[in-house]
Amino acid sequence: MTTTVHVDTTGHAASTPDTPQPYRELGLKDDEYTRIREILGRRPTDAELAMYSVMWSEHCSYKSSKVHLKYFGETTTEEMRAKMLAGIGENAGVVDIGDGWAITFKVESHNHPSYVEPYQGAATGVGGIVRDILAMGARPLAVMDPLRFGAADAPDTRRVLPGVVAGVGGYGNCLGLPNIGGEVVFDPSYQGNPLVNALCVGAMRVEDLHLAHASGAGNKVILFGARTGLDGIGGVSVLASDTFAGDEGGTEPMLDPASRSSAPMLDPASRSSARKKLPSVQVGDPFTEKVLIECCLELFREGIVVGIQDLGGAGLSCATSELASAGDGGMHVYLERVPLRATGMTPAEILSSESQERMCAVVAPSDVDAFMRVCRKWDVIATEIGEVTDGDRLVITWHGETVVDVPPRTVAHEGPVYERPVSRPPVQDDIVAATPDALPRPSTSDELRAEILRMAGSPNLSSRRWVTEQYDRYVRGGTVLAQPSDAGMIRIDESTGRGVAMSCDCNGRYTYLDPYAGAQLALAEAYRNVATSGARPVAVTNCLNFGSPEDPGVMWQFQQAVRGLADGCAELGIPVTGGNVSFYNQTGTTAILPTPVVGVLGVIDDVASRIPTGLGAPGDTLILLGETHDELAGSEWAHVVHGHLGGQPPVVNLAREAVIAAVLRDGGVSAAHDLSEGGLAQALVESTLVTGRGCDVELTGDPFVALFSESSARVLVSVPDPDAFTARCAEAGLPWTRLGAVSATSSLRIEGVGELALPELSEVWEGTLPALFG
Amino acid sequence: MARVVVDVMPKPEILDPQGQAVANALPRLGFTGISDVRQGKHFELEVDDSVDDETLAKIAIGFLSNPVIEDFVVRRLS
Amino acid sequence: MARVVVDVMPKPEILDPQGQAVANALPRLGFTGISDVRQGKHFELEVDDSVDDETLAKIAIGFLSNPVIEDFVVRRLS
Amino acid sequence: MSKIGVITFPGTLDDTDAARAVRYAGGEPVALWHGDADLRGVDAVIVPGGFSYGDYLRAGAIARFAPVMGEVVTAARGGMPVLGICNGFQILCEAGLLPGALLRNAGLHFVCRDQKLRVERTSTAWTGGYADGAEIVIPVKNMDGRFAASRSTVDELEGEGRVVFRYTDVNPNGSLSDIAGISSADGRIVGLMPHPEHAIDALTGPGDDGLAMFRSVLGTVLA
Ligand SMILES: Nc1ncnc2c1ncn2[C@@H]1O[C@H](COP(=O)(O)OP(=O)(O)O)[C@@H](O)[C@H]1O
Ligand SMILES: [Mg+2]
Repeated sequence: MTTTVHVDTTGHAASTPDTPQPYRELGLKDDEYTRIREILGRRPTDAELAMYSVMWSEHCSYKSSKVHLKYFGETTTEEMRAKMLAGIGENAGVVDIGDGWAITFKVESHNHPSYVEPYQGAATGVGGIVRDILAMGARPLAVMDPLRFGAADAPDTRRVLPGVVAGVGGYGNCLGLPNIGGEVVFDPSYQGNPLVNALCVGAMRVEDLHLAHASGAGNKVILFGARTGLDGIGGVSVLASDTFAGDEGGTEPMLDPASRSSAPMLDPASRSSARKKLPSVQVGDPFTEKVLIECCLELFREGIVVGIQDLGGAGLSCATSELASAGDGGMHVYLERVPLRATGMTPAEILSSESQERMCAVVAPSDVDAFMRVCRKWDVIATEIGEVTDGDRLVITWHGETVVDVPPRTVAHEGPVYERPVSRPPVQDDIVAATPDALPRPSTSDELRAEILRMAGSPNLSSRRWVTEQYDRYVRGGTVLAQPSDAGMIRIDESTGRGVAMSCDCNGRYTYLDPYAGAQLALAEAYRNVATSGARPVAVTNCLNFGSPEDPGVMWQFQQAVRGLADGCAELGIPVTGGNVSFYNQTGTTAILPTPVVGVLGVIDDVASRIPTGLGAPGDTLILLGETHDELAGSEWAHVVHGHLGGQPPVVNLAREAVIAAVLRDGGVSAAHDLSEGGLAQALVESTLVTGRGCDVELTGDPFVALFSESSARVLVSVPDPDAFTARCAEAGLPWTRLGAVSATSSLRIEGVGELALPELSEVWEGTLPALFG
Repeated sequence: MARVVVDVMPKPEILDPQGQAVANALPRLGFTGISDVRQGKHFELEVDDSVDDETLAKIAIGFLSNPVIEDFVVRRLS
Repeated sequence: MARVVVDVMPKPEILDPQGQAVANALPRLGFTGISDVRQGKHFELEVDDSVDDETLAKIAIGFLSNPVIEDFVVRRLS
Repeated sequence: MSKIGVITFPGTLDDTDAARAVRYAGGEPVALWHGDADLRGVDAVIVPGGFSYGDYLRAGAIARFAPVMGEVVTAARGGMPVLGICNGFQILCEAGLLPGALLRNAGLHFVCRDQKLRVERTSTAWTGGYADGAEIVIPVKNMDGRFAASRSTVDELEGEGRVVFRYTDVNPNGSLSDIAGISSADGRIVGLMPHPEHAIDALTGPGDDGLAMFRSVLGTVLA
C-alpha cells in the first residue's frame, strides 16, 4: 500500500488557525476544545487533538467522577494509610502485608467491548488489568472476574456469556494465572450492557515497587512488546478521513467517547473507505503477554528499570503523557521509530492505537544494552523511541517534524472536571415504599421444601461450575482456596505460608434500593467472605459500574455509593487503595442496576490455618453467627418467586461484621460459609453439596424468614467444641444460634420442612447453567 | 446436495497471533521465503439445493464469523 | 510473490466436535437444509517465487498439519 | 541427589510446579531452556504443561522443533525417563516419541476439575510407586486433551498394556478408550493429560496422589 501520510505539524497548525477540526466527533465539547487552544496558544495538531480527546474522555480523565472520588481520600485516616505503599492515582494500589511482602491489586471494567465481541473483549480485559499489576513491579499471581449478564434465558445472553467466559479463561489460562473467584449475576438490566470486570492480584518485595514516572534527563524511553497496529483507534480515524461523517452529531451519546467508537457493529460505509472508521475491538495475544511478563520480571530483577507504564486505553498517548507528567522533566518521542504492524499509519493513529501487550519503560542510557539483551532472550521486540529531556514539554516528532508539543500535565492530569448535577430521583420514594411485605410466602412444609429447590436451581444461585470449570485454578501451585469457597486464597511465601485472600461482591438490587447502604452491603459481603476464609481484611478496591453521568439520578446513585463505600471503609478501618469507574452502562435511557463491585483483600499469616468452605466433620455442631430479621426487600427470593424489587435493603452492621471476622480468626471453626443471596436456605444447600455431607437443622422463629431472609452479618460455622466456641462468642458480644449438627448421612434435613437428599439437590443446583449454555 | 466452503479470516488490520506464530516459526524450521502468514477457519458444509446464496451469506456473517473482526468468503463447490 | 492457501481438515474418521456444534446450532437459529459441517483451518501464506511446490508440501505436512489426524490441500492463487 | 530436568518453553506455565513436585519427592530439579541444546547432565526430563508458543497452530506443534527437544528425543531413544504432562504430552506426541495426538476437548471448553484416574500400568519409570489398579485423584486442566489415534494404534497400545492411566467416573474430553496417559513400549517415556504436580499436598491440590509419580522416577534412576 502506498498511502501518503498527511502530517499536521505544530508549525502548520500555528499558521492555519481556522482549519475546522472534528473535535466533536472525537467526543470533545466546545469549551474543552477552546481550553486546548488556550493551553497551546494555537489550534492543536491532528496528533495533539487525538491525544487530548482520548485522555480527556470520561474513561481516562474521570471528569465526572473526580469530585466524588476525592471523598475516598478525605475519609482515609493516617492509620488506614499506614500500610498503604501506593494508593489512588497509581496504576494499582499497593499494601504492605508484612515479612517484606507487598501486594498490589486492582479491578477494571471492559464492559462495552465485551458486548461487541464477547471473547476478545473479555480476553483483553484480563490482559489489561494484568499489565497494570505488572507495571507496579509485581508478579501477577491470580485473577478474578465479576460478571453481569442479562436474563439467563435471553437469546443474547446465550451469545454473550459463553464468549465472555471463554475469553476470560482463554486469556487467563494461557497466561498461567489461576482464577480464584468472581461473580456471575443475571438481571435484565444488563441486557445489551453486560459487565465484564477483571481483577488481578500481584506480589512483590517491598523494595521492588516501581512507580510510573519518567525522571532523569537523558534517560531513554523504550517501547517493548507487541507491534502497534490499527487496533482500537476507532474514533481517531475520523482525523484521517477527508470528509467527516456528521451522522453521529445529533444522537444522544450512550457510551463514553472511549468506547463509543466501538459501537458500530458493522458500518457498511467503512468498508468502502478502506480502513477508516474502524471499530475499536482489540484482539488479545496471551502468549505475547506471558512472555512480556517474564521479560519484565527479569528486567525488574536486574534493577534496570527507572520507570514503567503499561499501554492500555489511549495507548502511547496515555503512556507517554503520564510518564512525562509524573516525572521531573519533559520527554521527546521519535514516533517514526515505533514498530508498526500496518502500513500508512498516521501519527495520530500511532498515538491512539490500543494494540495490546505493550509496555513502555524509562531506562538509564548505560542500561539500555542490558535491557535489550533481556528482551532478545524472551524474543520481545524492544525499541528506543525517545528520551527524557530537561524541559517541561512532551515533544513528539515524526521524521524530524514536530507533531506534538504540549505540557504533559495538561494532557494526563489536568483534564476537565465536571460537577454534574446530582439529584435523588423522585421515583426513589415509590421504590422504597413498595415493600415485599404483602408478597405471598410459602408456609407449609411442602411449600417451603419446594421453594428451597426452586431457589437452588435459579440462575443466580445455581452452581457456577459450568463457568469455573473453564478456568485454571491450579497453575502456579499456590491456590489454597478458589471456587466454591467464599473467598479465593493464594500462598505468597512458601517458606512461611503467608498468603492473601480476596473476594469481590455487589448486589445491584440492594444498591438500586439504597445506593449508600447497597455499597456498604457490597463491602460487607466481600469483607465477610474474606473473613470466612480465616483471613484478616486489610484493603479495598472497587469498580463502579453506573449509567450515564449526564443523568442526575445516576449521579446521585454514584455519589451515594461512593459515600457509603468510603464511610464503610472508614468504619472498618481498611483503605480504598484504587479502583475504576465505568459510566454510560445503559441501553437507551435505562441504566443498569447501579453496580459498585467491591473487592476486599485479606491477609493470613499461614494459609495452613485457612477455614475450608462448607461443613465440618460429622458430629460437628452447626452454629449460625449473627441475627436474622424479616428482611426480604431486594432478596433473591423476591426476585425469583415474585419478580419484585422494592423496599429497604437489609440493615448494614459493619461493627458486627468486624466482630465475626475477629471470632473466626480466633480458630475453633472446622468449616464455614457466609450467608448472602438466598439466605440460610442457600447457605445450607451449598455447604452440603460442596462437602458431600448432610446435616440436621432445627430453625427458630418463622421458618420462612429463617430460611430466606437476607439479613447481613451472618455466617454458618461448624465447630467441634461448641461450648468453648460459644463462650468466646458471648465474650465478643456476638449473637449466635445453635442450628444442629453435621450428619453422616447424605441429606439435608430441616425440622418442620423435610428432607432433601443430596443427589436431588445436586441435580437441581448443578443442572441450570449447563441446560442454558450447553 | 452441494458442498459449500466458507473461509473465515481475521480482517487485515486485526492482529492475528496464530498466523504470526506460524510465520515466526518457519525460519527456525529452515523454511525461508515466506513473508506473511494469516490463519483463519475453513468450514465445509453439506447443503440442500434449497439453500440459496443469501441464506449462506447470513449463516456466514451472523454465525460463522463476527463481522467486527473477521471477513469471510463463501464458495459453492460443484 | 504468490499467495498460497493451505486448508487443513480433520480426517473423516476423526470426530469433529467443532463442526458438529455448528451443525447442531444451525437448526436452532432457523437455518435448515444443512446436513453436515466440518471445521478445519485455513492458512494464507505470502510466498517468494523461489519457494517450490515440494517445499510447500513439506511445510503443510510436517508443520501446518499433523498427518495422524489431519488432511491438507495446498493451492497457489494466481 | 538425582537431577530431574524441567524444560521451559516460551509459554510454559507449570514448570515451577513440576520443579516443586520434584523437590517434594526428594529430587533436584534442574531448569532446562528451550533454546539450549543441552540437558545439563540430568537423569530424567519432565516436559511440563502450559501453552508453549500459545498453542496457536496446534498444541505442541511449534515447541517440538525447539533445540532442547532434539536432545530429549536422542536421550529418550537411549532410555532416559521422560514425562510429558499436558502440553508436555502433546509435545511428545508431536515429536513422535509417543503415538497419537491430542485434540480439542469434545465439549469444546477448557476443562479444569479434580479427576479420578486408574493407574493401569505400574511397570513404567514413572508409575512404579503406585499399586496396580490404584485409583487416584489429580487435577486435569486443558483445552486439547482428547486422545486420538488410528484404531490400529489404539489396539496396539491396549494390546501391549501401554495405556498407563485411564479416566474413571467421567471422561472429561472424549478421549478414545478413556485414555488419560500412555507410555512408550519400554515404559521409560510416559505422557498424560492430568497434572500430578498439582496433587502433591492437600493444601494446594485435591490431595497428594501425584507425588508417587515423581518418587517413582527417582527410584528408577537411582536403581
Ligand atoms: N465468574 C466467576 N469466575 C470465577 N469464580 C466464580 C465466578 N463466579 C462465581 N465464582 C465462584 O463461585 C463460588 C460461588 O459464587 P457466589 O455464590 O457468587 O459466592 P459468594 O456469594 O460467596 O460471593 C465462589 O467461590 C466464587 O468466587
Ligand atoms: Mg460467600
